[in-house]
Amino acid sequence: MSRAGAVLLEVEDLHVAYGKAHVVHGVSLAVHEGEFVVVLGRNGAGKSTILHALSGLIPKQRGRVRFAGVDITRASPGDIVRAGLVQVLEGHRVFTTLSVEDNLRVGTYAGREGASRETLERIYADFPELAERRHQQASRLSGGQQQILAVAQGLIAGPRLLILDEPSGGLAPIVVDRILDVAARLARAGTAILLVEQLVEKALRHAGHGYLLDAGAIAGEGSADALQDSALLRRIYLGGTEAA
Amino acid sequence: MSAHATDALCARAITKRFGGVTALDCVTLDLRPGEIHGLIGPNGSGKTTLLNLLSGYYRPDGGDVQLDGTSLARRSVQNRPRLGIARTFQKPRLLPTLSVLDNAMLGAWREVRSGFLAAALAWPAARREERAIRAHAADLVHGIGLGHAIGRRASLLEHAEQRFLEIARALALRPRFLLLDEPAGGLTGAEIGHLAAILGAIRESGVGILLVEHHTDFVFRVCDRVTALDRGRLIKHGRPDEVRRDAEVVRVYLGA
Amino acid sequence: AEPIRIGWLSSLTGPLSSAAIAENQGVQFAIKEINAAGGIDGRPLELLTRDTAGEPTKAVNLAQQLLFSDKVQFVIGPVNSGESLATVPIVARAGIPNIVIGTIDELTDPKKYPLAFRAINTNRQWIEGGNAYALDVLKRRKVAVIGDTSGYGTSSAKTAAALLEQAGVKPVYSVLVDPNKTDLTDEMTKARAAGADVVMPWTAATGLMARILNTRGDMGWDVPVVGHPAIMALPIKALLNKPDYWQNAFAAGYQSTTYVDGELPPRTQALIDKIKPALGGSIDFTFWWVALGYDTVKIIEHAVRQAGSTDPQKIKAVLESTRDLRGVYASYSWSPQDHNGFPDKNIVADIAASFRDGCYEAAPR
Amino acid sequence: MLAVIVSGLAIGAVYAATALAYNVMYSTSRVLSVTTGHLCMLGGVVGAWLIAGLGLPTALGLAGAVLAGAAAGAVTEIVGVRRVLARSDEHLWLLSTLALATMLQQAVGLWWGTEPRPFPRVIPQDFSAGLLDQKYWLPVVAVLAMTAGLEAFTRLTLWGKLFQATSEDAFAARARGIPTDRVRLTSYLLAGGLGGLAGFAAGQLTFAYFALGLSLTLNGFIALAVGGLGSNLGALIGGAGLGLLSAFATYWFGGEYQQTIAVGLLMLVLLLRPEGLLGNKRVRPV
Amino acid sequence: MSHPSLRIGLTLLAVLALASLPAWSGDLYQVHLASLIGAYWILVAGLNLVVGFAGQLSIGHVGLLAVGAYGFAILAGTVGLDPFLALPLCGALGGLGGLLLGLPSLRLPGFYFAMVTMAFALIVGELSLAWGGLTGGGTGLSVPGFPAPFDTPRGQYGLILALGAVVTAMTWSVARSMWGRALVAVRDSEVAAASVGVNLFRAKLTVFVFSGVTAGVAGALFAALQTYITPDTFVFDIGLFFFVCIIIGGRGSILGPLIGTAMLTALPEMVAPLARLGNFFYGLALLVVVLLVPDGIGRLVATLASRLRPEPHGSHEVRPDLVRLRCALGASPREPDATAPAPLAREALP
Ligand SMILES: Nc1ncnc2c1ncn2[C@@H]1O[C@H](COP(=O)(O)OP(=O)(O)OP(=O)(O)O)[C@@H](O)[C@H]1O
Ligand SMILES: Nc1ncnc2c1ncn2[C@@H]1O[C@H](COP(=O)(O)OP(=O)(O)OP(=O)(O)O)[C@@H](O)[C@H]1O
Ligand SMILES: [Mg+2]
Ligand SMILES: [Mg+2]
Repeated sequence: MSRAGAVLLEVEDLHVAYGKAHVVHGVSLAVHEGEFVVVLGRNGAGKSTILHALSGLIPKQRGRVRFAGVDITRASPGDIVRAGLVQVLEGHRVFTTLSVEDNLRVGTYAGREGASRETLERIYADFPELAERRHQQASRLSGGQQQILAVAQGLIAGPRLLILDEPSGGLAPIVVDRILDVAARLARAGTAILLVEQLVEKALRHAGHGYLLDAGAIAGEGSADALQDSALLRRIYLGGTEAA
Repeated sequence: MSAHATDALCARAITKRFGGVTALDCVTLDLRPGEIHGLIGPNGSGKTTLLNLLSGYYRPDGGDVQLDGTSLARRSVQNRPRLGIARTFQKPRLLPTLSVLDNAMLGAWREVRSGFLAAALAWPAARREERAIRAHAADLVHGIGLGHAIGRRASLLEHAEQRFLEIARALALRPRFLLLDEPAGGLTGAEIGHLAAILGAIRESGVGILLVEHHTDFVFRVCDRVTALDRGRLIKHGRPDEVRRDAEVVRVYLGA
Repeated sequence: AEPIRIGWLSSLTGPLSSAAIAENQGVQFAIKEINAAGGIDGRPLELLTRDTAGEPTKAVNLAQQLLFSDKVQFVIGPVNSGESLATVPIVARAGIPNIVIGTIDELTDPKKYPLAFRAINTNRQWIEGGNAYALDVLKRRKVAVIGDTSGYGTSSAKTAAALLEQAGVKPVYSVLVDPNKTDLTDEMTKARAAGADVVMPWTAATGLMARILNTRGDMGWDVPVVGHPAIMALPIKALLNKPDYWQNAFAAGYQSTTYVDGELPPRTQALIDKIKPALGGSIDFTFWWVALGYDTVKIIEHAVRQAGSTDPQKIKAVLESTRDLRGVYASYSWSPQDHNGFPDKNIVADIAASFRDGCYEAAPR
Repeated sequence: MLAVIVSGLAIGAVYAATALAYNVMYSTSRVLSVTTGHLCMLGGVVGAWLIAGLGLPTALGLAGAVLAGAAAGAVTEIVGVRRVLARSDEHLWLLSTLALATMLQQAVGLWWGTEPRPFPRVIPQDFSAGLLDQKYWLPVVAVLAMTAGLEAFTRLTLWGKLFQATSEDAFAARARGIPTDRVRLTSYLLAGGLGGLAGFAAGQLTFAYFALGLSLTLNGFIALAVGGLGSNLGALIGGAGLGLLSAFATYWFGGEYQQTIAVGLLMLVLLLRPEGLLGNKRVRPV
Repeated sequence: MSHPSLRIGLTLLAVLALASLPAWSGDLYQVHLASLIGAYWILVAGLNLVVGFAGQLSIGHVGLLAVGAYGFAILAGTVGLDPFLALPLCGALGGLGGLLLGLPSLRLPGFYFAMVTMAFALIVGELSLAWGGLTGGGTGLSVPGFPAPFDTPRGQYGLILALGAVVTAMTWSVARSMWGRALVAVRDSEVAAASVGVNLFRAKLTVFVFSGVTAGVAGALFAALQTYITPDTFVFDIGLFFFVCIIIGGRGSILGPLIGTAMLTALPEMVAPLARLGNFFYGLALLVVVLLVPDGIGRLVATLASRLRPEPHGSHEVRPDLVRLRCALGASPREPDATAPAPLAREALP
C-alpha cells in the first residue's frame, strides 16, 4: 500500500474489554504524518472504545501503541496529550460551567511544550462565533457551537495527531462541513487527522485513507476512493448483515 | 394520519426544547395496537426524546401525549407502565445482582395486588400471585430465548442477552404498547433475525410496537409504518417502501 | 483459701473518665494493702476490673458478665449515674451486694435494691451543701442556676431549683445549656440582667464550667460562683483565660479533703502519705476520688469480717447495722430504712482555687 | 442582644468554614465527605498540642494545624474516595468517609483525651475586650479570607478551572490531559488545610475537643445545604444564618432544642428550595 | 442455591441450636448477650430492607430504637399497661416515627438523607432530655420486665428468639417476593424501577415504616433487657453500629447482617483490646469491608460457594422459542410455526 509520510501512530493487536465484555478484538491500524484517516463502522462497533484506549482513558487488555516513535501503550492521558495525540470526544463534551475562554485555557493545560501552540487569537479568527461569545458560559452555546468549542479545545493543545470522534453528532450539515474543512486544512498543514464518522460520504470525501470496523475488528481498509464503492462498506454500514 | 385517536398511543403536535436546542418540533405520531411503527432519523434527531415523552420521562413544551383519546399529561413515569406502556432503554438497565428470571419478574410489578404486609406474612394469596408471575415470566424468558441463562445473575449476561432480557421484562408487564429504543444495537445478524421473529410474535398478540432503530434494513423489513425525523421535525411518514424511496430521507439519513 | 471476688465497674476510658481513674487508684491500693496483710480472714481479694467506657449498654453487659460469668461476690460501681441506673437493678436481681458510688438519688432503695449500699454522697447532699453556703454564709437570695443538657445536668439543675424553692428562694434565672456550647455570653448577660447575686452551676462538664468562669471574668462581673465540685477540678485551671478568674468561686467539697488551718484530717493525711509514692510523688487530681475508691474496698472488708462470710444476707445485716464506720472519705452509717451511708455533715464548702495535693481550703465562713 | 449576634456570627463562621471545606472537596469529586468537620477538629487539637503542649511559637502551631488538616484531607482522598470513585458506586464514598471519620475521631479521643482542652491565645490581647475579643472575630476574619481566597482561586487561576472541569466531566478532563487524580488530591489537601485553619482560628471559641468533628460535619452540612451546594457565598450565608438561628433559639428557648431547630431550618429550606438559597439548580446534588 | 431439603435441614438445625442455647451455654451472661444480639437483630433485620435492599443509607435508626424503648418504659411502666400490650404499641410508635422521619427525608438524595437521619437521632436524644415529665429527663426511666415465664434471662431469651424468628421470616418473605425485587430495583436502578411502574417514594416509605415498626419492637425488648434507660443509653454510635452490621453482613443478603450483628456485638465482649478501641474498631471494620469486600461477607460466602461448585459455563446463544412466547403473550394461536423465519411486513396497511 502506498501511503505518504512516516508512520506517526501505530496500533498493533489492540484488545479492549469492559469487565468481562470483550469489545475490541485485535485491531491494528496506522496513521502517517499529515494524513487524514477515517474509521467507519456502525453503532457499537467499538470505534470510540479504540479511541479511548489510544488516549489512555481506558486500560488496554493487550496490544501495543507507538506514537511518534515512542511507546505510549502505558502512558498517562496527560503524557499522551503532551506528546501531541489529542482527542475530541464524541457528544460535544465541553465544560458547560466554564466560559468559552476558560474552556480554551483548560485545553492548554497539557498543551505541547515547545510546539507551535495555536494561539487564542488564531482560534478566534478561525471560529468567529467563539470570539463573539468568549465570556459566555459554555452551557449557553448551542450543540453545534459546543462541538466547535470542543474541536477548538483540541486544536489549542497543539496536536500532531487530532482524533475527532463523530464530530457531526447532532450538528447541522453546514457545521459538519466546516468542521471537516478545518480538519482537512489542518491535515494539509501537517497535522494528522483520525476521524470517526457516521456520515460516510462526507467523511470519505475529505479522507485519504479509511478503515472499516465491524464488531470490534478491522473488516477492511483501503484508500477513501476504493472504500467509497465497496460492497463491504454498504453491508457493514447499513446493517445488512443479517441472513435473509 | 388517522384522525380518530381512540385505541392508540398518540403524540400530538409535540414540541420539546432543551435550553436552546429544539429536540422535537411539532411532531405528531400515532401508535396503533398490533402494528410495528418504525422511527428513524440521524443522530440527535429526537427519536429517544420522543420515546421519553411517550413514556413520561419528559414533559412536552407544547402538544400532548394521549392514550385512547385521553391526555397523559398528569400521568407520571411510574404511572404509565400501569396503563400498559412498556419500554426498553438504549443502554440496558438491568438489576445486576438479580437473576434473569427475577429481572423478568420485576416487569410484572403492576400486577401485584398484595400489599407489603401480605408479602411479609407470606399470605396464601400473595404466594399464589407470586407463583403465577413466576410462571409467566419463566415462559417469557424461555420464549424469548434466554432459557439457558434463567438462573444466571444479570451482570454475567452478554450484551445481546441483556437486550433480550430487557424485552422480556417489558413483556412481563403485559403491555398494550411497547417502546423499543435501538433493540438491535450491537446485535449480530443472526440475533437481529431472532429479534425480528420475536417482534412479529408480539405484534400478533395485538401489542403496538414503536421501534427506534438505526438498522435500516431491519426497520424496513419488520415495520408496518415508518416515521422519519430530522433535527426534531417529521420529514416523512408512510409505508416502509415509500419512506425508503423518499428523497429527503435519502438525503439526510440513508444517503445515496 | 478461696479468694473473694470483687467486680469493679469502672469507666477508665471515654468521657468523664478522670474520676474513675482516680477511684481506681484507691481501689487498687486498698486491695494491695489488704492482700499484703493476708487478706480477709485468710481469703485473698481478687479484683476484676471492667471498663465500661461510660456507656450504659456496655455497663449492663459487663455487669452481667461479672455476675454470671465471673460469679463475683461484690460489685463496686459503676462510676457514672447513667450507667449505675442501668446496672443497680441487675445486680440487685442477681442478689449480689453492690457498693454504689453514683450520686443520683434513685440509686438506693432498701425495698427495690436491698443489697445496694451507697458510699458516696447523694447529689442532693452536694446541692444542699452548695445552697447552704450561698444562702446562709454568703447571704445571697438572687440565684441564677445553670445546668447542662446532659442527663446529669438537667436533673441536678431541677433538684437545685426545687431545693432552693423549699428554702424560700426562687431562682431569678435558670437555664440549661449544651455542654459543648462555645459561648455563654448571652446566658451570663441575662443572669446579670435578672439581678443575680450568685451564680450556681450544676454541671460536671469541665469545659462548660470553665466557660462560665471565663465569661464572668471577661464581663468583669464580680459575682460569686457556687456549685458542683467540677468548679475546682484541676483541668479547669488550664482552661481559664486568666488565673484570677478562679477567685470568688466555691464548690461543695468534703470535710475529709479540706484543709482547716492548713491541716487535713489525720486519716486523709495518712492515706496521702502512704499512697503518694505509688502515684509518683505528686497528686494532680482530686484526691477524694482516691479516698472513696479506697473506702469502697474497706467497706467490703468490714462487712466480710463482721459477717464472717460473704453470704449476701449476712452482709446486708452487717451493713444495715453499721454506725459511724470510720473511713478516709467519710464515716458511714446505714440502716434498714436508709442505704445512703454518707452523712450530711461531711459536706463542706471549699475555695475553688486552692488545689493542693488533691485537697482544698475550706471556704470562708 | 448584641452579644447573641456576635457569638452567633462567630460560631456561624465555623459552620461556614466547614461548608467551604465541603465545597472544595465537592468541587472536584462530587463527594460530600463525612470527615469534613473532623478536619476542623484536627486543626484545633493539633494547634493546641503544638503551642500549649510542645511550647512551639504560634506561627508554627498554625502551620502544624494547617498541615494536619491537609494530611487528613489527603488521607480522605487516597483511602476513602479515589478507589471508590474508580469503582463508580455512588453510595460507597459515604461509607468509606464515614468509616474514616469514625476512626479519626476515636483515635484523637484516645490520644488527646475526651475532655475539652484549652486553646492558647493567638494574638496578645487582654481578656477584657468583651465582644471585641479575638475568639469572636478570628473565625469570622478567617472565613471571610477563605471565601475571598477561594473565589479568587476558582475565578482567576487555571487550577480553579481545572477543579471545575474535573468535577463536571472527569472523563473529558482526562481526555484534555488533565491529571484528574492529582487535581482531586489537591482539592482535598486544600480543603483539609482550610479546615485546619478554621479549626485553629476557632480554637479559643470551641476549645480543642475531639467530639467537635461530628457536630461540625452535621452543622457545616446544614449551612452548606441551606446556602446551596457548590456556592461559596451560599456557604457563608448559610453558616451565618445557622449560627444566628442557633444563638437566638438558645436565647429564647434555652439550649434544649438546638439541634431540632437547626434541622427544622434545613428541612424548611429543602422543602422550599431543594437546591439551597444560592445553589445552582442544574447541579444535581449527589 | 443448594438442594431445598438440605437448606430446610440446615435451617432446622440452626433454629434448634439457637433455641437450646440456654441449655448448653453454662452462664447467664452468654444468654444475656445472645438476647441482646437478638434484640439488635430485630431492628437490623428491618433496617436491612431499608439499607441493604432499598439502598437508603439510614445511620440514625438508634432514634427509632429510643422511641420504642421509651414507649415501652412509659406504657408498661408509667402507664402500667400489660407488657404484651405495650410491645405491639411500641411497634406502632416506631412505625409512626419512621413515617414522620421518612415523609420529608426519603425524597432527598443519599448524603442528604443520611445526614437527616443522623440529625433525627440527635433530635430524639434532645427531646428525651427536654420532655422530662414524660421520659424522666436525664434521670431516665426504669423499665418493667415481662411477666413470668419471660422474667428470667432464659425466659427473655426465649421471647426474643421467637420474635426474632418471626421478623427474620418476614424479611425473608419480603426479600423473596415481588416487593424484594422492587426494592432492589429502587437501589440499583431507579430508572428501571420506574419503567415497570414502581412508585419509588411509596416503596421506600413502606419499607422505612416497616423498619420503624421492627425498631420500635426492638427498642421495647432492648429496654426490658437494660432494665433502665437514660438518654445516654442511645448514643449515636449505636446507630452507626447497626449500619455497620448491615454493610459487613452484605447488602442484599438476609442472613449476612445477622452474622454481622452477632460478630460485632460479641467480638468486643470477647476480645478486651477491641473494646478499648470502641468505635475505632467499627470504623476500621467498615473501611476494610468497603474497600476490600464491598459486597459484604454474605456475598463473599455465596461467591466462595459458587466457586466451589462452578456453574457449567453455559452458552450465550439466544434461541427464541416462539411457540412458548406466543403462548405466554396469549396471542390468538395462528399457525404455530416455530421453524418459520421472521415474519415480514404485512403487505397491506390498514
Ligand atoms: N463503559 C462501558 N461498559 C460496558 N460496555 C460498554 C461501555 N462503553 C461501551 N460499551 C459497549 O462496547 C461496545 C462498543 O462501544 P463503542 O462506544 O466503542 O462503539 P462505537 O463504535 O463508538 O459506537 P457509536 O457509533 O454508538 O459511538 C458497545 O457494544 C457498547 O455497548
Ligand atoms: N436531557 C437533555 N438535556 C439537553 N439536551 C438534550 C437532552 N436530551 C436530549 N437532548 C438533545 O436533544 C436532541 C435529540 O436527542 P435524542 O436523544 O432524542 O436523539 P436521538 O434521535 O435519539 O439520537 P440517537 O440516534 O443518537 O440516539 C439532541 O440534540 C440532544 O443533545
Ligand atoms: Mg462512539
Ligand atoms: Mg437515541
